Amino acid sequence: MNKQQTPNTPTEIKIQLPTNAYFMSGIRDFTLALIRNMTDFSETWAYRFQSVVDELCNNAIEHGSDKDDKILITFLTNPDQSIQITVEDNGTNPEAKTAKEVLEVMNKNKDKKLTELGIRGRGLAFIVDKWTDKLEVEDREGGGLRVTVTKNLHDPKFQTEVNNDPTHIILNN
Amino acid sequence: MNKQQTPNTPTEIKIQLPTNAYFMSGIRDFTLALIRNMTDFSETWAYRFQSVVDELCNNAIEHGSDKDDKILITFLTNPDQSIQITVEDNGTNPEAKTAKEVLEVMNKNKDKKLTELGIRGRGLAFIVDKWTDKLEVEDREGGGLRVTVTKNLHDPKFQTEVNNDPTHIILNN
Amino acid sequence: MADITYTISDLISVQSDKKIKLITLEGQLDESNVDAFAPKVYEVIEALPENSSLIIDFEKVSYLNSKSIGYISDFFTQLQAKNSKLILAKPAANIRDIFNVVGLDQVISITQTIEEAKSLS
Amino acid sequence: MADITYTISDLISVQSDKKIKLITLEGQLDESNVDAFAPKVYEVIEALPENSSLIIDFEKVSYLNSKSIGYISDFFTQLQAKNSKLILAKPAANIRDIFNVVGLDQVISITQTIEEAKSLS
Ligand SMILES: Nc1ncnc2c1ncn2[C@@H]1O[C@H](COP(=O)(O)OP(=O)(O)O)[C@@H](O)[C@H]1O
Ligand SMILES: Nc1ncnc2c1ncn2[C@@H]1O[C@H](COP(=O)(O)OP(=O)(O)O)[C@@H](O)[C@H]1O
Repeated sequence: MNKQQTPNTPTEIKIQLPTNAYFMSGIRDFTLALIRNMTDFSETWAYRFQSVVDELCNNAIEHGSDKDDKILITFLTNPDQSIQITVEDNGTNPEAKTAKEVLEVMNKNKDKKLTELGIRGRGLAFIVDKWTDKLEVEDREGGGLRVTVTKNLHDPKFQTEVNNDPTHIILNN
Repeated sequence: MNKQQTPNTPTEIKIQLPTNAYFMSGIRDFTLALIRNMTDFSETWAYRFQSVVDELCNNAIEHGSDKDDKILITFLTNPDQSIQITVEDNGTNPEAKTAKEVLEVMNKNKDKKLTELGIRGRGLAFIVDKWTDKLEVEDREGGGLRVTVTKNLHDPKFQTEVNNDPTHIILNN
Repeated sequence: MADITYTISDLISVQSDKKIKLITLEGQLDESNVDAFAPKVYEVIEALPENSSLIIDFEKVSYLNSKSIGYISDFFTQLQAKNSKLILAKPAANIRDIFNVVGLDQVISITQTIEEAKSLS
Repeated sequence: MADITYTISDLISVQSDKKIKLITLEGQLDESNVDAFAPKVYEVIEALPENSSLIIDFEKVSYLNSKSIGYISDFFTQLQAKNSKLILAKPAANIRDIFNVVGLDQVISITQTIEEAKSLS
């Protein structure tokens, strides 16, 4: 693999971020550029992952962390195959829930109608879960949660909108 | 500090990246968003840091690393004061130079006229050095280089163009 | 921090007794700003008489999160309680995609143009 | 990977004997694509007769790195050797800023419009 070429091996990018929602617009921009540039996912999916990452990070910051903590975001891409995103927090928020509790809340929210929920409770059940093929929530050894989502490129749901983005033409004459 | 507010303490963001120039457009987007959103630096400086980060990372990838390695980028912002960017590589490229050698090359290039240089040799001497107040190159203990640049917000060079960017209006009616 | 700017204006209605407010948004709505923004909309809703309409123009909104969806859904409920309507106009493809995935399109009118939004008012 | 697209066209010159080529760029020039892009420009330069001009339109370029500056400076040298000119047209503020910091503006003509670039040809 040449350092200028499309990566054809799994690649991992890690971002450690202070627990402040202030930085999320930068992370969203990065996510959009990452999906556009390093995967075969369409523009539609680049935007969807932007939402998935934003929701997971906001949860880790707000529900999982105290104010002067850090969260860790890991992007793992398997070219032509899948993207996996992991968000980890340290559970320093005194009210932080366990993995089991989070999954319970999410599953309960899934059954609710849009207007049955208050302002909150839509992130995992209505966005993250619907736009990923696999969603895992685990308790971390040292405390806190690890939320891992995976989306496969060759998923039936996805096939309908494979790369019809005409703006990505390289070196055309 | 509330998790939604402007950070008023030093904040650190770390990004670990595979050694592939392919990812740099995402890092550039992230840098632009970061400077715009978390510092008082003007739009002009947001673009300048984009260049500084891109040049430092490309050096770490191309000159400092082997192909399946990683580099580490650290952004450290001191609100209202300064931004510091550190790029570290592992020196796994067989031809990687020492800190002393890199500084020598840079200083030699500084004295050259634009057209006296070939295609290369402008990154550190003509861009990074000119757009930062402090540039440090150190040998890392385990091998490789650590390049650290600092730019102060209240620098005389900067005063002429403080925040005249009219697009950043928040919640105006 | 994400930036959101908004403009509030009155639209002329064909039925002279019907009040139509238009809120035009520009920017991004996320965790860093949505709690500061929402009260501005609640103020508008509060000041509206019964049988009014509120059109929110999303054309220049490039991002919104799940909490924003929560607020929009609550704006809808509050307007309904006043026999009033909420219409979401001109969302870009990615915003429309978010409206759809959470099922907002099943409950709230979404239009491609302001004219269309007015005609639903 | 950064995307760069380019279009090559001929401009009509007032002096009928003078050839003016225009290369219009759109996108970003960085380490991931500049080595693949530069040969296309060298081809154009090679095919040009003596006393020609090459105008590169940067209006839609949003980023370029130091190696791209290296290539532009080399394009200039190669054109000079052919008694020909290089003119960089319409750079956005951030691109102009890069041209200036490396001193490109001291050596190569930079214009605000294509008309101005033609008049310098
Ligand atoms: N990282 C986390 N740490 C602790 N609790 C979490 C975490 N992520 C989610 N939760 C819990 O799961 C609930 C549902 O999350 P979500 O669907 O994103 O909605 P919201 O964040 O709007 O409440 C949250 O209210 C919170 O109690
Ligand atoms: N991280 C690094 N590791 C090893 N050598 C480096 C590193 N960064 C810079 N160098 C050396 O310093 C030289 C000057 O760098 P620079 O001014 O950026 O120009 P260029 O990268 O175009 O050669 C490089 O050619 C390289 O030999």
